[in-house]
Order: sequence, then structure tokens, then C-alpha cells
Amino acid sequence: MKDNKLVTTETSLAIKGLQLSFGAIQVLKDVNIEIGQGEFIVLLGGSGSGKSTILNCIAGLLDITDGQIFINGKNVTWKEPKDRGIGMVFQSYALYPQMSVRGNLAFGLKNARMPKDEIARRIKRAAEILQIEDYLDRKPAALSGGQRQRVAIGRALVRDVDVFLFDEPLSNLDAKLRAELRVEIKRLHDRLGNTMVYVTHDQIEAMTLADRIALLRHGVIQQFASPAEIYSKPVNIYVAGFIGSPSMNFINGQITGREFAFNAHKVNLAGYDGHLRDGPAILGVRPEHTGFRTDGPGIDATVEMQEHMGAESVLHLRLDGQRFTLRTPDDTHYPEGTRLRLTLDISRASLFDPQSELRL
Amino acid sequence: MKDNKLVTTETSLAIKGLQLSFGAIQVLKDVNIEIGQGEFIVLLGGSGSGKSTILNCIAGLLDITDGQIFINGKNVTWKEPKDRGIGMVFQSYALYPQMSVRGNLAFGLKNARMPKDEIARRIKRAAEILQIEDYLDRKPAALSGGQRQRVAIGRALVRDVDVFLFDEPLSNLDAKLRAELRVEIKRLHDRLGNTMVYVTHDQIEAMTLADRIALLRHGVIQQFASPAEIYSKPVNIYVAGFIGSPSMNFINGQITGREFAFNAHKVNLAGYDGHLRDGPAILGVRPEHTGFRTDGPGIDATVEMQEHMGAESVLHLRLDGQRFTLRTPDDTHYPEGTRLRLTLDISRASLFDPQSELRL
Amino acid sequence: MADIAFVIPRGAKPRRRISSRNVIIYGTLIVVALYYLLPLYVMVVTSLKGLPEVRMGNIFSPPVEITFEPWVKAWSQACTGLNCDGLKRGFWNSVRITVPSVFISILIASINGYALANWKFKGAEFFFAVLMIGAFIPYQVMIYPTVILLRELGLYGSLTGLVLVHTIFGMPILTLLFRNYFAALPDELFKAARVDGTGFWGIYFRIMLPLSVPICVVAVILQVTGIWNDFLFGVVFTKPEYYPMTVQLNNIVNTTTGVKEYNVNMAATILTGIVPLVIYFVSGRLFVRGIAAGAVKG
Amino acid sequence: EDIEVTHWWTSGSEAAAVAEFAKAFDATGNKWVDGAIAGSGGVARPVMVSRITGGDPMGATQFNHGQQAKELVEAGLMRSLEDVAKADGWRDIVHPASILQSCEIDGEIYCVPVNIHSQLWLWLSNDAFEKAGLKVPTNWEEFVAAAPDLRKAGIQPLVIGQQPWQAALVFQNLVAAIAGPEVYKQVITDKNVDAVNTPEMDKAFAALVTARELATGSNVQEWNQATTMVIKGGAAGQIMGDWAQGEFAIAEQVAGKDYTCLPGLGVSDIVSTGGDAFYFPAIDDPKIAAAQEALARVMISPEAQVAFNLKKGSMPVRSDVDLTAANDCMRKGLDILANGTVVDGLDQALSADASNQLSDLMIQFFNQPDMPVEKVKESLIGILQLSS
Amino acid sequence: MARSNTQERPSRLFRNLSAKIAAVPMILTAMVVFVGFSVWTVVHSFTKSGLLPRLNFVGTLQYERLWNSDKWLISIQNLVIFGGCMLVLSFVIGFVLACLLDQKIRYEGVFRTILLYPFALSFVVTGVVWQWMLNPDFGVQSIVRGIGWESFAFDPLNNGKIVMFGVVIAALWQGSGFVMVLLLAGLRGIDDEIWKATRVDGVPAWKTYLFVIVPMLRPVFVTTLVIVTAGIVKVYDLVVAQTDGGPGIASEVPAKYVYDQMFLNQNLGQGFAASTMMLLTVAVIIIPWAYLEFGGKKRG
Ligand SMILES: Nc1ncnc2c1ncn2[C@@H]1O[C@H](COP(=O)(O)OP(=O)(O)OP(=O)(O)O)[C@@H](O)[C@H]1O
Ligand SMILES: Nc1ncnc2c1ncn2[C@@H]1O[C@H](COP(=O)(O)OP(=O)(O)OP(=O)(O)O)[C@@H](O)[C@H]1O
Ligand SMILES: [Mg+2]
Ligand SMILES: [Mg+2]
Repeated sequence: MKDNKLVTTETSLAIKGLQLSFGAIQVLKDVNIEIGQGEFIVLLGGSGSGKSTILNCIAGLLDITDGQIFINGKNVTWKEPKDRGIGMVFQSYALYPQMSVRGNLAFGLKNARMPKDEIARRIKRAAEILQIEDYLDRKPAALSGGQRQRVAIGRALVRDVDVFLFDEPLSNLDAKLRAELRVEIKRLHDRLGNTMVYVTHDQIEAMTLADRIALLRHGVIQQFASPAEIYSKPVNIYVAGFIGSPSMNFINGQITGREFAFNAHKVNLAGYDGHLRDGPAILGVRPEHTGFRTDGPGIDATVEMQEHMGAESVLHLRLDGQRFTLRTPDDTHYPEGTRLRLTLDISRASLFDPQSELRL
Repeated sequence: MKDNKLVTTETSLAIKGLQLSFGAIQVLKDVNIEIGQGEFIVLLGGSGSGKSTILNCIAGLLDITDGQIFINGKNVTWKEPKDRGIGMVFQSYALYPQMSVRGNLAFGLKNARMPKDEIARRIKRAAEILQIEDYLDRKPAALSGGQRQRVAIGRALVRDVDVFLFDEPLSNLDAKLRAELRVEIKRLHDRLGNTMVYVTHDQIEAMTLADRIALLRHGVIQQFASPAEIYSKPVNIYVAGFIGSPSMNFINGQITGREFAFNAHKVNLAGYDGHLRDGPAILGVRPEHTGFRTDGPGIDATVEMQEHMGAESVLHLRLDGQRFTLRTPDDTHYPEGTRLRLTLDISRASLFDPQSELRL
Repeated sequence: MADIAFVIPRGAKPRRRISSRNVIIYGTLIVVALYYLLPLYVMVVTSLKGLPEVRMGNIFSPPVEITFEPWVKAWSQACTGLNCDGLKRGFWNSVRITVPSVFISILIASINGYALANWKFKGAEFFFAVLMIGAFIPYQVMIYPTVILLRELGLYGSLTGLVLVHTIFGMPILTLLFRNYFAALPDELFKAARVDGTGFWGIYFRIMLPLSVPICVVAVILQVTGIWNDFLFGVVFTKPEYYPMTVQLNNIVNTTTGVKEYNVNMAATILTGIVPLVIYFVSGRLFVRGIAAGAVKG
Repeated sequence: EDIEVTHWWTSGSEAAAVAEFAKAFDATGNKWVDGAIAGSGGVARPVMVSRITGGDPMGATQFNHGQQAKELVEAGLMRSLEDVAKADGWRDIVHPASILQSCEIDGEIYCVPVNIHSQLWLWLSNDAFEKAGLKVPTNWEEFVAAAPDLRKAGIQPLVIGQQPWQAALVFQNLVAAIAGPEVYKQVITDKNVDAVNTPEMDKAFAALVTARELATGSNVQEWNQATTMVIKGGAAGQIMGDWAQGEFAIAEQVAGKDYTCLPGLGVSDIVSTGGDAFYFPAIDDPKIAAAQEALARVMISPEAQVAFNLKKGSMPVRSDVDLTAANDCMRKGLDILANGTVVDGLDQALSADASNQLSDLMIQFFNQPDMPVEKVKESLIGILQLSS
Repeated sequence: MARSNTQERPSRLFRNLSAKIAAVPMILTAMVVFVGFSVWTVVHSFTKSGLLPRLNFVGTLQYERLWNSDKWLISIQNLVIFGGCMLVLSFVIGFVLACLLDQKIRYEGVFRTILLYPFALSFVVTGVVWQWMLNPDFGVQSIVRGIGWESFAFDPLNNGKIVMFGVVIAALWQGSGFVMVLLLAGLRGIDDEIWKATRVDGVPAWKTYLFVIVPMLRPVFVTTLVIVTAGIVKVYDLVVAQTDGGPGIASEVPAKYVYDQMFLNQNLGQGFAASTMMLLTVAVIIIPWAYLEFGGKKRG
């Protein structure tokens, strides 16, 4: 799906058998990730799933319990954070409040005893890239949220590191700014070509930014694949439900041959991309992959509510007593009670085993 | 556009000539709003635009500098908050941490010396509506964010008030939960039919929830209209840019007769809904109202970047050296440098006067 | 007035200056403030009276004849044994004791707090808990072993020894303050500094210390007050050439035979208290702010 | 050589007395460095002990002679003055001998006694008796008999301050005067428990109950406040040591005219010894050692003794000096010292622990009108047993 | 566990070495001073040490004597009275004042300064001043009588039954301002929206303070409680300066008992026994608290 950047086969960052416990609580359970040079990886997951913990392990800010971490082929498991060739950007920006923007950018370089003119050169370059030249002498308190976050990125940028680590860098910003900075980070990645590991719980960010997404739950990676694959072929119900907004609709039923039966309805599974088997199953259909018309054949559903979003709308339906959502680029208003006929796009749907919750 | 609820002509809440200053700083400048019975009004605006201030004035939590406030026809300008018939839901939930959920719900009622069985009845009803029956005996600390926010709504609900006030009730929640609770609030409104005033800076919330949106900037209402109208006929450039994500594209040019000329291009303005006049103008086109094809006639643009979002994608283009965004339900990948031909949908576009920034 | 009741409410709520609420609030506060000020008033008034007037009159009556004699006497003439140079000598000793003690005790405690809040190592919490229990031990209990410790260190009777004692006994509360304060600072700041290649000391001196001004103010006030007012350690662990002002104050106030010169006592008392009072009056605002900034977060 | 001398003499007369020593010592070519700490022994003593045990001793330091410094001596922290004492024949010149014996540990002398305070005095306000229309009593019985009339006249018969040691002092007086010096020696000095239950002691205890009755209503804390009541005539009498004279002197009262002093409560001619002594920490520096010796000699020299004790209002430790300047009361004391019975003071006889316990016991007795004598006896026996 | 490219895991001891080195003063203080000295004290409490500490053991003799001593029993009783009054009153007064100051009043800074300044003074000063203020002849009592109320009697310092209340008055004067400031800081930390919520709910202010704010201030109360309690257990200077334990021994307190035994009575063993009892009490109160506060949860 993506090809605008060279993802070399050379691994830039490798995590092997990473385990981490806080006291008796095991937070990370055998995490394995290999990331290619220049790849943009997003760690996605709900709150407490262990995203920040993985990032802190990569950065060397947490002592791991077991496992190894390699950056550019070197084992850095026990290296100090500064010696790992990483830069990190935090949710709360974590700018040094008593230093000017310039001071913030220079801090790490001064620590590395870099010559003055080299520091100045790098700050100049970073400031240009991030368009923060005008604020270089301000204190962080005098900057807006977006500007602060840019400075925070700049702090990683000047250090000329191999791997950028972002811990929910945008979640303190409002929706509009978030969308803007998201684009900027993407441009930055296109321009710099560094490896980036980006933590977020926002699936839009994950979908738009990532070359590959690692979806975490309770410290276990559920799926590590490209956004398109995660979107279209979620490995299990959790992933399927997590990705996509509004969430995927799930329907309990029974597979018999090439047919899926639920309540009084039958759906033909021709075109389904997966391994069918007879027996109970759960059908997952995304709201945006459901067609409808006001009459004709199809599964019967009633409009309960409609959310208008300007360019599109979401219909909240009732289908045999269950809720069903449907998304359409069409903003026509359907009053409560309107009856619709649905058609499910089976080629883009997923079927799950109710026991193992895995995709068939 | 909406008709599923009776919006009577009777006003439920009226704000007349509201002014408010903190010391020398005038935060609200002559705000006038009339809200019908059962209407859902969203106050939308950037940070510091005065949204919370208006809400606090309605609630009686701030002493106003000038103006009058009527609730259900009664002048409540100098009334105590509790006597205004309002309920309020806060961003930080503001639950009483040491009381159980039940205690939180009952606290206000006990203060009003309501009989015990009536309190129990109301709590039961609210708990049912909000589906928090199972947590009634838990402390807020043992609840998730979404549950807490439900309890906070319940606290307003049990008081059986005429007007519900919400101050960014969802902004402490993560994206997924926010979408869910948004739907719930909408359902609640459908069910209760109370007047609701809802503050947010999230335009999606505003668009989906509101019967009418009051868009604020620097304490002045820019536009007070239905979401559809604000979306399709923004009164000025600020409103046009504020609503919609990604933002509307703005193109400087010249109107001559029924044509809009910019750079080397000419666009026919037939079908434009507004009063045209010759002279310089700014054309505003929403990303989702721009069609494209890979060849054929049309305005020439080059793909710079593409954001994939699963169900749709956003194309960041360069059009005569300027940035231009385009949103499409199509997720096909267009590599960087792909040349596209754009067609602008003038019937859904807006033209603005560069001086006054007002829509023509 | 009657028609006002019929005015339709509009505009700002008419704010009554003398509402019953305000009467209660300000009334209570003023009464309480007077109660708090009374002793100070008595001290000042008494110190400005001549001895006969003190003996005759009531302690609250203002001086009939203002005299600064008691102040002069307290400052430079009152005798302790054979030395009749008043509080003057002790004043400079107190400065010599207080300045390094305050500085060093705060430095050490802030390092402790920093290590506890940001660099947790095994057992750290245990040592801290012990320290907290130490805050409750009456100093009197510790005098004897401390004498032995100082003797073994060869610091007994020296200024260094006294500074050490103040550092040790100030440590529990100060460490608590700094630990809570640093724990309340965003963890990410600390992480960012580590990624930027700063070590333990670099982060401490260049990130944490500059950020701890509010809590340092609290610590300085607490320590200046505590150390300046200290009598026990000053007299037990040093020798006469280092005796702080409070020893002279004690000598003036506690002389048991002869006539009590109340006016001189009061003047001496005020003079002794003046340094902490000034520090407190100057930085009282910051004190409250600093406490709010983290000291009270359990 | 500079010698730092620590003491707790900070009041006017005390400081003046110390100055005499300093003057005399400086005249020997050495220098007296004053290290006064006010607030009586309670504040000063821990400082002194700490400094000595802390390894930073002063050149010389005051203690009440008796048992206070015994352990320091035993620990080898104090130097022996035996050589000086032998050479100068202190054992011959110091009178009474008991006062020097208090400085003796294992046959060696460790301190220089500098003065004698007798604690056994009853001070009466002539004014108060006049007001009540009474004759000034000449002994305890008369005083007790006068009490009801004094009360009627609104005068407090006996005033006792609330400091515990004042109560112990009253007890000491009653034992010495009413039970007699023999019994006093048995009970206090020898800690003979059996002697507590003698008829003589019963009389003393009865007097103690009487004293409690006489003292009811006295409402002062410090001893000098009590003395002030006597001076002003608000109270008729106070049992206090001879340092009370200082207060009368400052108030410009004349012995015999404005006030009357009755040694041994006017019952028997006794004085107690007790007082102050200087000890010299062991310092490993011959020059300082020499200076210490010089100081010791100065302190006990006749000239310094006269000068010091006149200022201090106490009696000299040697009988061979002439105190012509002494007033009426001090004369009485000196006479008894020369001819009468001498008993050990509490500090000499009891350990600090025991004497403070006694004080606590007595103040409790005085403050609790319902406390029976039996309880006092019992506790007294306990204290004596503990300290013997 | 065959690792190919394994780097040795550094020894636990040397991780965070700087931090450990920096903590050496704290560790030494904790272990040598607070633990070491306490152990030393406990050991010597079983000896007959007099003026100097010695290891001449006498079993529990000192404890028997301690618990047979009226003075000690009175000290304990006084500490309980003093501590109870101080805790209750300083919190009530401190909290009421904090609430008053929290009303967005004018001249808040002035009032706050006035209420807090006694804190900058030493206990000795406080003791002396209040000894004076409470003197029946020219203090409060004489003033009240002077203005006409002849029978007014308030003479705590000369009345053994109520002398502790005289001490409490002085201690409150000095300490309640500090409690007030701590609680005020806590009040300022409370989310504004809670206040709004209670106003919308129609809860009267006093009820809000009592039922909503006080429970929310729990951590602040705990910290304040620790500081105040530490001060109460240690109370010494104030009593010495104000009453010197009098009248008689009516206002003795444990710290003074310890001091007097060690330095006046020259009976270190007894002083150490009393110290041990105090240490024990402190430990019984504090250790559970410290465990809950610092042992249980990870971050402060
Ligand atoms: N210092 C710590 N001590 C104990 N448990 C911890 C610690 N830090 C994190 N945890 C636990 O580890 C788990 C993972 O935490 P982590 O911060 O990595 O989550 P996250 O995915 O980043 O969540 P969020 O989106 O909320 O930031 C959580 O359950 C958390 O409670
Ligand atoms: N108590 C106050 N004193 C002075 N200025 C205030 C006060 N409260 C608010 N303001 C100012 O009033 C303006 C409007 O504030 P308000 O809280 O209403 O904004 P808002 O629209 O709710 O913003 P946000 O989205 O950040 O909550 C801001 O500029 C703010 O700085
Ligand atoms: Mg996280
Ligand atoms: Mg707001």
C-alpha cells in the first residue's frame, strides 16, 4: 500500500523477548518487534496496554526484566539512554521551563560537548525545518501547545539520532491542531527518513502515520502489520473492534457451507477472503462497508438516530433488536423510524471464531 | 434538517445583551442567544473564546457585568444557581470523591430536603437511563472515565432540571470513548427532550450533536445557525476555516461576471448560492467537495502526500505552489508526484470578500 | 428603597458592601488577627517603656514616655557573666551558624528528595521511612549519642559539627518536602533530560534545582526559623565563641536573681526574632505558594 | 595562658562576684575567658558535661560540689588538685572540713570550694507582723502560732514558690531544725532508712503538714517572687537559703529593722554547708595545667575569698579571713559556722537524682492538701534506698 | 538461556550508582543517627548510667522506677491533654481560618501574614510572651478586671489543674497559623469545578466544606497531622520557657522528663528509659502510617 519510501531490509531497531514486570505485575510479556531502517512504526493500544512502557524500554529509561534490545545492530540493552542514538518526544512536551527554546535545543548537544558552531548550525537547521525560528529566544511558557510540541520534536531532531521515539506527542492538543501536526510529522518523516516509533491510542493517527502498526493489549502484541492489513484483515475480534470509527458491527450466527445465517437472514459468503468452516461464527462488518437503500431486497433495519458530520453521516440502526451502525458519505436526513434495506460487503467483512476470537 | 423533535416556539433560555469583564478585560461582548424548548445548542470555539464563561453565566456561577438571563420566561439574572432549574456537567466530572455514586446523585436532592423515597425513585430512574445501576455503590475512583462522566450526567439528571449545561464533558476521554458517549448524550437528549447547552471545541461533537451551533470567537458570536448551514454557508472566513476537517481550502482570485479567475485558471460560478459582485475574492472549497481524476480536463495538481484512514483518505496536493487538501472515500494509493485534475463543486463552495472576510 | 424591589433584574448583581456574610468573615478575621497581634504589640510596647512604668502600668497601655534604652541595652549592654556586650556578639555568631547550616541542610535534603523521587533504588523507601520516624524523636533524646558521634568525628565544639547537627536534624522534614515536590514535577521532564545525555548530577543541578525555587523558599524559611531560634544545639555542641544569639537571649531572659528587666527582655526577644520575622515577612507570599506547590501533597 | 571558665552566675551580684575572681586571676598574668550560661544548672550543666565528654573541655568549670562531678572524675576526665592542696595545706585552712571532703574522691581532692551557702533560714517581714498587730516571732513555734492572726489580717503566713526545690528546702529546714541535726545526719547524710520512723522525724513531718497549711494560698512561681512578697509585707515568712539576702539588699531593706532572719528556724543553731566549687578538666597541656593550678590557688586565696563572698552574699570557705563588712544576718551565719552545728547541704549529701526526686515529692505534697504523711515517708524511704 | 550477542547485565549494586552515592548522607543519617542512636538509647536504658553512659546493666529497674514515678505519669497525662487539645483545636482553628481566607477576600495577604508570623518566632519567645500575657497581676486577668468584670478569674499558669490549657493557648498562637497555611494550600489545590458542582447542587458552603472538601483534603490533613504530631511529641522549649514544668510539676511533659532526668538528675539510665518509651510510642503510631503512606504505593 505504501511505497514512497525505501524500507530497506536492514533492521534499525529490534526488540527480542522483551519482558518487564513492576514488582509482581508483569506489564510486558515477551514482546518481539523488528523494525526496518526508516520505517514508521506506531504502537497502538488502549490505556495501560504497555505502549509507553515499551517506548521507555527502548529509550533505556526503564530497566527491563528480560530480553534484548538492538539499535542499528548493536546490543544496547544496558546502555545509557544518551548512548542509544535515540531521541524522544513526550506528551507533555517536557520542555525545560527555565531555558529558552534555544537552550532547550542546545541542552543535549552541550552535554555531548559539541563545538559551539556545530550546535548553532544544527539548531538553525532544526528551527528551519520546524518553522520555529521566530521563537528561539522565548521561554516555553510563552509558546502555544503546538509550538511547544514542535520544540520538543526539535530537541530530538538536533541530536541527529537514528531512531525517533514519540510518546503520544499530540494528545494534549486540540483536534484541529492535532490534525495539522499529524501531517507535519508525516512530512518530517518523509523528509528525514529516520526510523520512528510512535505511541498513540488514537487510531486515526495510527492509520495515517504508520508504515506498520503494532496493536497492543495487556502487554501482548495482537497484530503487527500495515494499517491496510490491520484494517481489512484484523487477526481477532479485539483488533477488529479497536480499529475503525465507528466500531465494526458484530453479528452472531452460524456458518453452513458458503452461507452465514443469523436470525431469519442468510448471507452468501462468496468472495470472503479467509478459510471458512462450518459452525458458529461472528460476522464483523464495518459501518462503512455496508450499503443500503430505502427499499428493495436486503436485511431489514430501522433508523434510530443519525449523526450528521457535514461531509458524511453515521446512521444508528436497529437490526433485529440489536444496534447496527452504518456510515455513509451521503448527508441526507433519515428520520427516526425510517426502514432501510442493508447489503453487507462480504469481500471486505471478517468472520471470527466465537471461542478463540480469531479471524477465520 | 431536523424534525424528530418538537422545537416549540416557546423560548427555554434567553440571553440578552450579556457582557462580562474580568477587571479591565472584556471577555464577553454583547452576547444574545434565544434557545427554544428542547433545543440542543452547542457553543463552539477555540480555547479562550469565552464558551465556559457563557455557560457559567447561565448557571449563575459568575456575576455578569451587564445583560439579562431568562430561563423558561423567568428572569434569573440574580438568582442562585440552584434556583435556576439548571443542571451542569463538567469536564473534570467534579464528582465528590468520597461519596459513592449513589451519594453523589443524592447529595443535591438531600440538600433540597426531598423525601427519601422520592430520592430513591429518581436515582433508580437516572441509573436506568444511564446504565449505571451496577456501580451505584462504588466510589468514583473505582470507575472508568466514561462511567464517571455518566455519573456526572446523572447528577444533573436526578435534579429534573429544565436546562442541561455541559462544559466539554467528553474532552477528558479518549477518542473511542468520546465517540460512544457522544452518541449516548444524543440519545439522552432524544429521550428526555430537555434543553441542552453544550460547550466544546471539537467540531465533530458540535456537528453531530447540535440543533444549532453558536460559534464563538473572542467573546463574540460569529454565527448561530444549524450545523448544516454553518457547514455549507459559513458567514465568514473564520467560521469556514474552523468547521470541517481537514480545513477548507482557500484560493485568492478575482471575480469577473460569473467567473472566478486565479493564476491561469478560470472557474465558472454558475450554481453558486450567494450574491456575486466583481472584484477580488477568496474562494473556499472543502476538501470533500473537490472531485478529481488522473487525466482529462480540470485544474492541475500534484500529490505531495496521502493520509490513509481505512475507509477514506486525504490527499495533500500542491496546486500552483500552494497547498490544497482533498478528501476522498477512495483509499487507492497515489504515489508522491502523481498529477491529478481537480474539479471544484461550486454549488457547495463559498466566496468571501478579502476585506470584510464575509461571505458573498 | 421600595421600588428597587420591583426592578427587573438586569446587569450586574448589585453588590452590597456590608452583607452579613462579609461582616462575619471580616469580623472574625479582624478579631482573630488582633488576637495574633496582641502579644507582638505587648512586646513592642513593653520594650519601649522604662522599668518603673512596666512595673506600674498595665501591659497593654501604650508607653507614656517612649524610651529606646531597653533596646540599646539588649543589643549592646546587657551582661552575660562578665561580658557586657548584649546580643551583638551573638548576632554575628547566629549568622555564621545559620547561613552555612541552612545552605548545606537544604542542599543535602534536596539531593535526598531528588534521589528518592526520581532514582528509586532498592531500600530507598525504607531509609526514607526511617527518616520520617526520626522526625518525631525529641532532640533531647539524641543529645548524648550526638555528643559521642561528634567526638568520634573530631567535630565537637566546631562550627562544622554544629552545621552537621542542623543538617541531620533538619533532614527528615526537608527531605519530605523536596521528595514530594520533585515527585509532583512531570516525570517526562526527567526522562527528557536523561535522553539528552544528562546524568544524575547534571539533571539535579541544571533541571531540578532551577525548578525548585518555590520549595526552596519554603525550606529556607523553615530552616532559618528553626536554626536561628535554636538554643539547645547551639549551646550544647559548640563553645562560647560560637554561641548563637539565643544563648545571649536566654542569659538575659533567664537570669533568676535580681529584678527582671521586662522591657529589656522584650527588646531582646524582638531583636532575636527579627531575622526570621523579616525573612518571613519578605517572602511570606512565596512561602504559601511553595507549600501549595508540593509540600502538602502526601 | 587563656583559661575558659564556665559557670551559671549571670545575675548582677553573681556576675560582680565572678569578676573578682577574674580580676585576681588576670593579675597572675593569665587570662580569664568567661563562659557564662544563664538559667541555673539545668541549662548549664549539660553543656559543661557535653563539652567535657565531647573532648573539647574548658579550662575550669563550676559545679555544685558534692556528687555532681563524681562520675567525670571517675572517668578520668578531671584532673586531681591533690598536689596543690597538699602543698598549700587546704585541709588545714578550709572550714568546715566537710566542704573540702565533698571534693575528695578516693582520697584525692578534685575541686576548689569557693563559698558556703546555708539553706537553713526563715525570713520574716517585720512589716507584716506589725500590720497584724503581732510581735515578730523568734522561732518556728511562735511563727506557727501567729499564723491565724496573720490570715485574719489578710497576710499570707508562709510563702513557698512552685519550683520543686523550694519545697524540698522547706523539708530540709524542718528536719534539721525540728528533728535535729543528729537525725538530719542519719536521714539525709547517711541515708539511714530506720531513722525516718523515729519520733523526732514524726515531729518534723507534723511540722511539714503545718507548713503546708501555712503555705496554702501562696501563688508564686519563683523563689525571688516569693521573697518579694515578704519584702512587700504580703507574706509574713519564707524559708529560703541565705541568697535571699540579695533580694532584701536590692530592695534596700535592713536586717533586723525591716526583716528578721532566723537561722535554723530559730529553733537550733545550725547551718548547712553547700555551695559552689570549681573543677578542672584534665587537659594535656602543661601550660594550661599550670594556669589551672594558678586559678585554683587564686580562688581559695584569702583576698579573693573575701572579695568574692562579699559580693556574692555567701560565706567564705576558710575561717581565717575577716568579713567585717558582713551584715547582721551573715554575721549570725558566720558565728554558727564557727561555733554551732554544721550539717551537709542537700547537694553534698544526696545525688542529684535523689535530691530532685525529693523535690518532686515535696512539691507534690505541698500541692495536694490530701496527701498523707505516710505516703511521703514511704516515698522518702524509697528515694533514700535508691541513692544509698 | 543461551544468548548470542548478550551483553552482561550490570550488577544491581552499580545501577544508579550516583544516586546511591548521593543518598549516602541520608542513609547514614537514617541508619547511624535515627536507628543507631535509638538502639544505643534502648540498650543504655537497661543500665544504671548516671552522669556518663556506662554498660552496667540493671535489668528493667529503670522502667519500674519510670512507671512508679508520679512525675512521669503526670508528664504522660499532660502530653495527652496537650496533644488532644492541640490536634483538635489547631485543626479546627486552622481549617476555619483557611476557609475564611479562601473566600476571595481582600487583604488576604495581610491577614495571612498576621496569622502566620508567630510561626517565625521561637518557642522560647512564645513562652515568655504568654507567661506574661497570662500573668494574673498585669496580664489578661487584670485587664478584664480593670474594665469592670471584677470576679473574672483566668490564671492558668498558677493553677496546676488548668496549666496545660495555658500552654495550649500559647502553642496555638504559634502553631495554628502554620496549620492554616498548609490547609489553605490544600484548599487552593481543589478543582474549581467541584465548587461549581456544589453550587449548582445547592449545597450550602458550610456543608460543602464539611462533607466534600474535608474528605478531599485527606492527604493534606495527613501531612499536616504528621507535622503537628511531631511537634506535639517534641514539646519542650515552650513548657520550659512558659512554666518550667510548674506550678510544682503540674505541667511536666515527657521530653522535659527525659531532659531533666539526664541532665538535672544525672541519671542517664532513667532518661534513656523514658526516651525508649517515647520512641516506642512514636514507632507504634508512625510505622503503620509510614508503611501505608510510603511502603504500599509506588509513587508519591
Ligand atoms: N512505575 C510503575 N509501577 C507499576 N506499574 C506501572 C508503572 N508504570 C506503568 N505501570 C503499569 O503498566 C501498565 C502499562 O503502562 P503504560 O504506561 O505502558 O501504558 P500505556 O499503554 O502507555 O497507557 P496510556 O495510554 O494510559 O499512556 C499499566 O497497567 C500501568 O498501570
Ligand atoms: N477568572 C478569570 N479572570 C480573568 N480572566 C479570565 C477568568 N476566567 C476566564 N478568563 C479569560 O476569559 C477568556 C474566556 O475564558 P473561557 O474559560 O470562557 O474560555 P473557553 O472558551 O471556555 O476556553 P477553553 O476551551 O480553553 O475552556 C479567556 O481569555 C480567559 O483567559
Ligand atoms: Mg502512555
Ligand atoms: Mg472552557
